[in-house]
Amino acid sequence: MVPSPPQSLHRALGLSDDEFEEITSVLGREPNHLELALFGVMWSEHCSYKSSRIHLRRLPTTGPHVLVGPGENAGVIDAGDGIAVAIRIESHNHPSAIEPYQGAATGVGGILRDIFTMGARPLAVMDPLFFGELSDARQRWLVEGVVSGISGYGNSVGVPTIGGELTFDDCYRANPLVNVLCVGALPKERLVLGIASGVGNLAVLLGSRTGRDGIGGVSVLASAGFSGEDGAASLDEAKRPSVQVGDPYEEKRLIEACLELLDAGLVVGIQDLGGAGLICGTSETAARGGVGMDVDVSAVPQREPGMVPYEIMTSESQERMVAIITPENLEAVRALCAKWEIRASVVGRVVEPTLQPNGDLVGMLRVRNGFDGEVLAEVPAKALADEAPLYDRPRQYPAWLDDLREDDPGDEPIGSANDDLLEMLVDPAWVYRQYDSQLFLNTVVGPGRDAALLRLAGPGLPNSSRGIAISTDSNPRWCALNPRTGTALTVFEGIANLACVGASAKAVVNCLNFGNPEHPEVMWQLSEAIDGMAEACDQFHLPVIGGNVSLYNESGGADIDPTPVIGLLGVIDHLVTPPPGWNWNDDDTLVLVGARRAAGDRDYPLGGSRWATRRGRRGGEITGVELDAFTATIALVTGEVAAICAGETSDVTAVHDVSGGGLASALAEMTAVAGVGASVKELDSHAELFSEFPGRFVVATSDVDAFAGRARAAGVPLFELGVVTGNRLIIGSMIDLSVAEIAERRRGALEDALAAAL
Amino acid sequence: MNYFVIVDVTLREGIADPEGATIERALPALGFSGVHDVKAGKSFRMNIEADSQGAALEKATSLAERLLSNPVIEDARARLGEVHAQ
Amino acid sequence: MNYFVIVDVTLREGIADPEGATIERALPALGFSGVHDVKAGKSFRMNIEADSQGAALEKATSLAERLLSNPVIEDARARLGEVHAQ
Amino acid sequence: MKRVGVVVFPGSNCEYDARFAMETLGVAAELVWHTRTDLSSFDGIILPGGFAHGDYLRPGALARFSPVMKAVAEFARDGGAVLGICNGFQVLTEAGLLPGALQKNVGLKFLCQETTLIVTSNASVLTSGAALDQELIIPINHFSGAYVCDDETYARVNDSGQIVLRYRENPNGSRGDIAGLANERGNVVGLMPHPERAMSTLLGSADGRVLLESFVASYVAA
Ligand SMILES: Nc1ncnc2c1ncn2[C@@H]1O[C@H](COP(=O)(O)OP(=O)(O)O)[C@@H](O)[C@H]1O
Ligand SMILES: [Mg+2]
Repeated sequence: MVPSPPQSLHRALGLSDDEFEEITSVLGREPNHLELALFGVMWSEHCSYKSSRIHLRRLPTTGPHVLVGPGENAGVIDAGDGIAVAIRIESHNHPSAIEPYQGAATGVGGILRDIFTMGARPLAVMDPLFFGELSDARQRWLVEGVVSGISGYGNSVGVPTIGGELTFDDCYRANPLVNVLCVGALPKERLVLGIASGVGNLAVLLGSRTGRDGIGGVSVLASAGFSGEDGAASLDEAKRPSVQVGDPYEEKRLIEACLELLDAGLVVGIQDLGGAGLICGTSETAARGGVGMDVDVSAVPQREPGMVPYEIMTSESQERMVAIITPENLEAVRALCAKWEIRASVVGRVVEPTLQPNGDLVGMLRVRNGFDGEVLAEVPAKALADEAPLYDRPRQYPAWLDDLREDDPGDEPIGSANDDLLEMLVDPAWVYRQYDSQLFLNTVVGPGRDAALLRLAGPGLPNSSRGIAISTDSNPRWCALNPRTGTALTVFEGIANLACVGASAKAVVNCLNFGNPEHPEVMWQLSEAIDGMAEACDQFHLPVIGGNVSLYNESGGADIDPTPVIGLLGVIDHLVTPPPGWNWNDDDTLVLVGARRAAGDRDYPLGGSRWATRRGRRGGEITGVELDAFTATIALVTGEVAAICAGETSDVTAVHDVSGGGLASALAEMTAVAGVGASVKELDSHAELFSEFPGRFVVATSDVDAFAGRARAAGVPLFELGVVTGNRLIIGSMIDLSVAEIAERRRGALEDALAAAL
Repeated sequence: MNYFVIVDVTLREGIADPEGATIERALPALGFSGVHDVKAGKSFRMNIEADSQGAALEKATSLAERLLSNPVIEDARARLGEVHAQ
Repeated sequence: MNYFVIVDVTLREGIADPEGATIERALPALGFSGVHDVKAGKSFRMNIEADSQGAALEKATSLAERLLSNPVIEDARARLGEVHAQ
Repeated sequence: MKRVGVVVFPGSNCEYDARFAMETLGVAAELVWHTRTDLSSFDGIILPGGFAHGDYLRPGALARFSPVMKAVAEFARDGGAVLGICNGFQVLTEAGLLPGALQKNVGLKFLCQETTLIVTSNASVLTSGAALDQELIIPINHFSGAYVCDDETYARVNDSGQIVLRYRENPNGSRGDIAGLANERGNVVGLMPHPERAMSTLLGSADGRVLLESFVASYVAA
């Protein structure tokens, strides 16, 4: 056994004194350097969720159609027709800030592995992105890099990117957020879990060789030096976490090889290697299976000479998986991997749990040098994987929040509504044109609309005429003012987005991007956001089947605004015709469907709106939605659109929900896309143009009487806005702009801002 | 004066080089044996107006570091080229 | 013997080089003036087992022409490198 | 045409889409692994889109050395119908089965968007069933789609009707707006746009059918 470390080493590894004590008591002795380092990564915030877990428990996670809830690599629902759909969202924020191309690229790679680990073929990616303002040259560099990283990896690996989010706000200047969501599908019976079982079975490492990539990347590896004769000794020199480089070609082959292995029934369990690398993959599979595992570090193919056990066990080299197989299948596994030119090395063995002095049977993870060689580390797999201490960190209502909430932007002087509207329009097409959004011939609605809509089809799937819809939403402006209501509203907005393509929400995934959890205000925000999400999901019987928490998004002591990103998965039962989209026609009547006024004190609140925020007014109150009206509205819109998708004729010709930028923006977006203007009557106020709250839809209909009749029958309020006509968008006396100008400004906004200089 | 400068950009040591590795894997099938450690890199050729060779190289180096490479994963070196570019 | 060889691949004359042009266009805004005719190219570094320098270069040249460049648009040249690669 | 082989290189990714498109037209399609050397059971060959061998080095550069490519060359020499879509087009130029080369888009960005193509020659297996000057809405999806060749080659392919499809609005800097190109006999065709993505209005356009139906009919106008 290697010698015990000096007491201060654990702090250098990001472990507190109490955690060190805990480790000592778990082991019944002091850990050696290597063991301590393994705990250091596995008990890091990123791997163990130690600050957030007690709060995440409050989320609803079950439902009759949930096949796999949180805790596995991805959540899975039964989508019908024998098809299961897997979904997962992850953040890759910090790596993207250092090397935007590779950071974003490896983010895509990682999320794909989470999906095909479940036996699902990855079918689509979404990429919610958050940057500082583009007037800053570094932000432009980050945007270019991140977008080309997602494009470079996603296109090449062969998974379409079908949507995302794009937010610019100064709070992300030093800390951009790069979240990636992936959806996959599988024949229900192919579902696999990352479990090791069967004593004598082998752990086979598949994919890339292991280098010094991202060592210490997940743990807060401080710069204090290591010393000693063991594995951690040479860490000093290598501690600069080296940037992970993605290899989409390796990943593509890995996807195909793994899906073939699963189809051939050659694996017992499989797990991707992500954060914390091999130690995470082996300890998690062993812990889930209640078995022990021996890992031979010398059997791991290495890309660089002189790597030490600590580095091998924690490297975050990309494009690797660990498969648990029976020894009889080894030759078949090797042959299949050879076909795909995938490296396959036996690096571990499933062993009996060990009888502890207290009579317990405990699965031990042993790191060895050669299968029968020296034991370099020996720790209970469960302790590493599941038993990190949980913290209920102090929470505090932010002292500054009351003042901020009182500063309602309703008194902000109004200028030219025309100019305000033009300045707000941004077409993210510059981003998504760089993404293959059509591969697999499933994309019925691609990026650029309210939600993406896919045929539920793919190689190897049973036939189905169903479709799935996905949207990602976030509203940090709202959440800064009221994280609870803001997060709930974000869920509602996602539901509204799905309704626009005729899909009913079935499950939620979330990525909680927050600041430093050691700031009590941040913990309060996080806890509130989780409660808001839980309430909204409960109201719609929506299970939360997966998520990711990214903390420490701060710089210079300043935390980002709370940024919960909500991913929604919906299903549509019969998809043979595309939904109406935004393409309204001349002479259609335009109606606003849903409650025209907000539920709270103010009819048209501006707090947290894009309009107010652009003027530096970040204060005010946000109000929730009136649930009954919202529910009825969603049901009406979903039903109307679903009928169209099922092939029925309809008078509804266009549907768009009112969200960022308010009613005026929704109308302008439809104008730009349709290339036809509209004449809308005088509204109540300037605020009605730009107020943001979910639950309202702009619908164009060729037979307003018929539509109004159906709305009335469904108990849904409806307000006639005007008609589609001519080549100008006119809203009462406040807006009068030509279609061409709207389209041009919207199209060029992003390109012009990025072109300021390279 | 006009100097012809070449900037070579290579991946830093320890950074994975999937392109180089893929090319290397393909070589035996093409009948090339005994070729190892293939690394892919980029190069940029340019004419630089400057008062001296030294000044031209300095400008190229600054350009290389600020624009042509990302120092987190790449090394960039500027050198004087022999032929004058078109 | 092991020889460290570098293959430089450049675009043939007359073939459009959008990458070089884009970089050149961006330079003034970054404060770089007097930089012209920027051309983007590729380079490949490798170790080649051979009996002599000449044989190593020959192998590299054949590799450069058959694989590393597309003669329709690119020129390739092999040269001996000074430092031994890892 | 009864049976089409869809070549799969490691890194290809449109093989299932190409197969699906063929099946939509009632033609059996089989995926052909890149190490296969016998293509005699097929009436037509498709090299699908994707990133063969990761597109490392240059798109198509490594793929052209895959064992199957010798068989593809023989198949073409014997007059068999060969279609390269996107990455497949790049492979065909690298392999010398079509003249010229495909370079990075002039904007240096990957482009996934709808384009309008004009049929400029129907002397090819891909365009024989289309009308001259017919406009087709078909998406492109590539980073390296700018066709380049020297003046002499351009004059030759232009004069001999080998340029079968041109973009109405050039998205990528392609020489002569070339979107699709055939060999002299018209039995080997490459195009950057994806006709297999334009097979149904549910997905936006069905204009790709004209092209793939021609391919399946495999009739070359003299
Ligand atoms: N980073 C991105 N990548 C891909 N698509 C994006 C990105 N950002 C925005 N989009 C797409 O642009 C459209 C508009 O986005 P957004 O304004 O967030 O919609 P909404 O307000 O309806 O939620 C959506 O279809 C979205 O998927
Ligand atoms: Mg929307």
